[in-house]
Amino acid sequence: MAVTEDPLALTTGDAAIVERPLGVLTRPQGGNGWRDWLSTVDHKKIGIMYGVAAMFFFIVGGIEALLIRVQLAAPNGSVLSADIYNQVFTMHGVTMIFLFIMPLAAAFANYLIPLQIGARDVAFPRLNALSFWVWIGGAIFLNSSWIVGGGGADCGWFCYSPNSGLAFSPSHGVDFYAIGLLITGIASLVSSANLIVTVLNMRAPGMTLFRMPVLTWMLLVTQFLLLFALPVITVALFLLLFDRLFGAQFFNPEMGADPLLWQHLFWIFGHPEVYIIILPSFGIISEIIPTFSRKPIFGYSFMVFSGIAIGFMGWGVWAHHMFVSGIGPLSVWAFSMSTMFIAVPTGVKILNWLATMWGGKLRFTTAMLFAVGTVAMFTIGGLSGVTHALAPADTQQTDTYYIIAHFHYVIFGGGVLGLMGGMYFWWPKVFGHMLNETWGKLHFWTMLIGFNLTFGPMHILGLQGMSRRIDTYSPGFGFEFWNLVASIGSFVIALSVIFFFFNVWKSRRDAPNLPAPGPDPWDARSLEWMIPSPTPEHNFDEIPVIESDDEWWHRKYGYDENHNVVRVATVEEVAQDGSATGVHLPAPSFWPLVLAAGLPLIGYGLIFNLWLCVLGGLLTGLGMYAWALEPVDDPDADHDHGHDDHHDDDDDDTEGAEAEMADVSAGDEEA
Amino acid sequence: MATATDAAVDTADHGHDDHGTSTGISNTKLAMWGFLGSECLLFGGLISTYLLYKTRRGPGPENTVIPTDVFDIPFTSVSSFVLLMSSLTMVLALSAITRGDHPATRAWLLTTAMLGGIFIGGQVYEFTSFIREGVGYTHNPASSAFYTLTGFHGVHVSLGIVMLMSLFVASKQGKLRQEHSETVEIVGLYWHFVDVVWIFIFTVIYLIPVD
Amino acid sequence: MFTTGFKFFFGIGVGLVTAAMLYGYTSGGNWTGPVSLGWKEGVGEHIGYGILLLLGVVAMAIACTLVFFRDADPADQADYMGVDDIEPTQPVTGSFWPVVGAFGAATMAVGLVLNTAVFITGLVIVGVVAIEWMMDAWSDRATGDPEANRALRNRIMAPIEIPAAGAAAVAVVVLAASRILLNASKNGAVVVAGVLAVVILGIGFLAASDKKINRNLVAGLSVVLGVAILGGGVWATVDGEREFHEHEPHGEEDHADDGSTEDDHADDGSTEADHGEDEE
Amino acid sequence: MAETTLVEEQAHDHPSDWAYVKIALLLAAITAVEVLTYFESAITVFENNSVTIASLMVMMVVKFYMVAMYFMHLKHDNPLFTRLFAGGLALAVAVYVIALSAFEFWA
Repeated sequence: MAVTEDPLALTTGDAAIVERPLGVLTRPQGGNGWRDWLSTVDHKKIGIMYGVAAMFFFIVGGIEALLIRVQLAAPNGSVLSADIYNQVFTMHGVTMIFLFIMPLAAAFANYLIPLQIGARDVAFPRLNALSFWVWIGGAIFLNSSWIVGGGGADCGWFCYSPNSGLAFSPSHGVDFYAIGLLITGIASLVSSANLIVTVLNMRAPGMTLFRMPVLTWMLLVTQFLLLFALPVITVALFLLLFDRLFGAQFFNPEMGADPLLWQHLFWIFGHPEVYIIILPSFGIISEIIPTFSRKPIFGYSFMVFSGIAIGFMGWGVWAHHMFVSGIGPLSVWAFSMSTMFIAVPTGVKILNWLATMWGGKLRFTTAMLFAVGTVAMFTIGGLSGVTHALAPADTQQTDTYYIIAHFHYVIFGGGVLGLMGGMYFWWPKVFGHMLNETWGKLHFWTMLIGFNLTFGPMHILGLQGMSRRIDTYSPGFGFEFWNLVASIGSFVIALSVIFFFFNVWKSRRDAPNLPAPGPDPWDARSLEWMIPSPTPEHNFDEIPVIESDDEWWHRKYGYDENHNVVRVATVEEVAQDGSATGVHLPAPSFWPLVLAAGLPLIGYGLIFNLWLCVLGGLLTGLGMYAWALEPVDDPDADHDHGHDDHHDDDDDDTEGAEAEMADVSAGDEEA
Repeated sequence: MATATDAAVDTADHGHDDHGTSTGISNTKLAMWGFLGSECLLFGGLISTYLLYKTRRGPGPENTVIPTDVFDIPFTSVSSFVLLMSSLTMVLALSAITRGDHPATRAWLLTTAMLGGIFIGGQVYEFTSFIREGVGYTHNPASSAFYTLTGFHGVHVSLGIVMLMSLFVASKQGKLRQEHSETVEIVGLYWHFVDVVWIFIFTVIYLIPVD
Repeated sequence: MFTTGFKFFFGIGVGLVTAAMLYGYTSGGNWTGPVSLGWKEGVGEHIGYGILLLLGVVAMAIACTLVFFRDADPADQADYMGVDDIEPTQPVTGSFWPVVGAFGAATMAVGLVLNTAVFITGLVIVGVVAIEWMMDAWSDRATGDPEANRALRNRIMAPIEIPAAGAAAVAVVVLAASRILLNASKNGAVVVAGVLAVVILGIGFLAASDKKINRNLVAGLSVVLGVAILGGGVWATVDGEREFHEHEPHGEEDHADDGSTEDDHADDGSTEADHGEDEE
Repeated sequence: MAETTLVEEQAHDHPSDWAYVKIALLLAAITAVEVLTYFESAITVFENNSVTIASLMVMMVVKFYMVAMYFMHLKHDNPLFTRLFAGGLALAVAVYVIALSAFEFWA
């Protein structure tokens, strides 16, 4: 939004005298400077910030993974002490799940949901900003335990009691784990409510639920899972925290408590969490595969309903993580059955992707390679998962590397590969230039090979009996060779990630010399491709009226009398040019950031000094009330324009806006 | 908990879409109901924890007293009655503001907040007397679970009171106009939810006899 | 460049941080502790050190904010307008803060003699007065426009004042009510809570009914109720809690006791001994 | 704003103040009966534990239902709200009942 000519929020005075009486405290006015990133409520900027932060934590978690693999490359490894090793693998898991995959999926959700349903923004733009800032506060808090907490959490990512108790984990690591996850949980909860309302309420005219792209559907299911699963982990984390901080007796068997309670609460959350991780990736490849097969998705409604079915059934299988914990034969039987059933909708999805590709004109772009890779790798992970549903087999596999192999095939093979594909697919939409395909393919193949080298051998190691979470092993058990292979593989993955970042840098550098990608570089099918790349701030010039699923495709293509697909319009004819005026956008605000800043302070206060809680609480309260008292729409933004619906977008004049802002501040300083 | 207030204070956000919503219902209300659905799982977890632990006594003489030993049912009944009546006054506040009757709105908001205050005062009394009677927070799983569950509920009520008082002040300053009745409704939904949770707790935790 | 406001706050900040260091050292720390923010341990008394340090940092942050953002800085404004100083827009009269501040100071003094709680109450009052007074003084001359000044002040202070006032009002009710209940007998508490609720409900119904005659009645009743709760609370605090009996350690299953049954089993208890027991 | 007018329209369907008072009186009456179960001697049927528990659960559900339907307006509001809330509630009951069953809580 442009900086308005009238800088003053308070209109009663003589403008010449009361030049910007509030500098930083005045409402931010938009543009592209640092203030605007801190105060933005634009779902696209927030999505980008989620993505950047997630990739940062991918590196952090990746370094932790490499440390693990270096330690285990050879018998009697001595790179890490047993204690540090415990911290590293715990933080690797926590970082990758809560600080990498979930926020990266959130990046896609934030950026794409409004575009795919034809909306200008999410339902609550300021709450959206709040989610991001709370999440990043929690993420920083969680990792700050390395510095101020005497080391990371050391209880494994699921932090079973009694390992999580003060007796076995006396450092502050577990406190940071609990509070950090509570804070990120608040972020995800707010975000899920926001996105659910967005999908239900903000759809363009004609965009019925069953015309929504599969990605939007999968993200919607994910948000429902988050909405209902997070309170469960919240309870568990509070109980753990009260045990540790205030001496409560929730998990202390000596006092008559039952440590299994933690396992139940954790996995009631934990299993839906698996689908929270995997469903966005399923959605992404459900967009990529039809596009590059030049066919509509096979069995759209089966796709959607199997996603919903996974969402429901995901609630009934949690105890398969606990077959060896002594939950009794009846429970084992019931959960074993339900676990086998959940393979059905997943299988439906895999068959549908294959059927979509069947007979299609396949184009193997990098995005498509990642999508196909996802299907293949996830199938392997899914099959090894079915072997866990068989309780007797699971009894043998529990706590071995076989489990590690399985869930990495699911989470990395199914989740991360899909998200990577999504990056290549939507990169031009977000940044206005393509990622280099050659480097992209190099990235894909090194990642795929590295991934299989790392995690394939772990199946064998697990069946040989190598137990997980051990910091080293003795020679002579037959573990040496495959561990070495896995460690080499992990560095191949690292190399592939370097290729990716190099590609990002190179593509950006080369972009000015290449033709612009235009609105629709892939000849794709959903609404986001009908608007310019990068997306203008107001998204759609005019909200499209939707008449069918794959609306954008049908605007480009029709059928001749022989029912052959024919092109009826060029992209230029039907795409929007992003030149709208008169679009009304929500005003930016600093208060979400202020509110979010209070939460980590409360966290530090709980651990170190309760006075900090007071300060954090005040900051949070101030943020909340200032937010509530601040009108959603900046009254002054409209000052000159007289009516509400004026245009304040400014892709072309952001530079002008920045210059203007610079002027204002320079003026302040010189005066 | 933060989210409850956010949802409530963010009510103004609903005015964004000039073309109305796809389902024809308010964004804020939808978000609030989603949040309340989510809260069911929060309180469900705490209640289940208590149910699991309600008769778990610790070893040693000082750890054996559990909350059910010292329940003061007559007092808790009065507390329940107070909270129930506050739900009535809350709904009357909403009814008043939809009519545009601001003095009545303020009267009901304040009454609701005061009844909430009496409820919390009663909870402070209950906790204090239980502790005096030997049920310490750290004594056994039953007491930890009891204080955590009812404490969470109490924190919810307290946040609700602060929201009610804020509405009261806003109304006093003339900022809570008739067209903002939805804000009152949202806070009301939260308040009734807290009441509904207490209806559950009162029956399942207090009244069902332990044997 | 460095405005008066900056110098003022930065000075306070430096003073407070120095005080924190000294305090951390003199209350039993070593030399490295206070300087490294307690990293290497060795800070004496943590809470005091923490508070002083926190306040110092906050003051410095305010100072920096002033320099970087020049929010409504009268000096800047004056420069901009080419005048020496911006006059306060209204005479600084009619402020209650000095009186309230004096009351707070007196409370502190009394508290020093009587007890800590009273002292802290005084400290809080003085703190509130300091903040409000400073904000008023600043906003009075922030710009040349009284209306704008008021809006400025409210924009910053309303988000703090509204919830604080609401929370304080409720805290008073909760505290007072719980003291009264703790002072009453077991059955008395039930009656007191019930009566209070019914009275509040009744006043609510009276106040909400549209008969104008009720106004004075309602106001009168509210005042009586307020005084009763507050006065009762103070009296109950001074008078103390009723005596509680520790429940005897659990020997065998026993449930649904309502207090009077306790004494019947008193003999199989063991910790009962160290508590005075007589209520009847 | 579309929602506001909608709320106003719906307001006409809402029960009157007097209806709310009647509902509250009924709720208070049910609460009174609930409390009576505690004083077992007051009503002889409540000497039987399973009868007591069954009737307590029924009364609780009735109270819960009435507050949700009338005070929270679910009866007069968009069914989507009911579905969302009931979804969370049903999920909570199902999941936690299963979890407690795994602890053999009901045995």
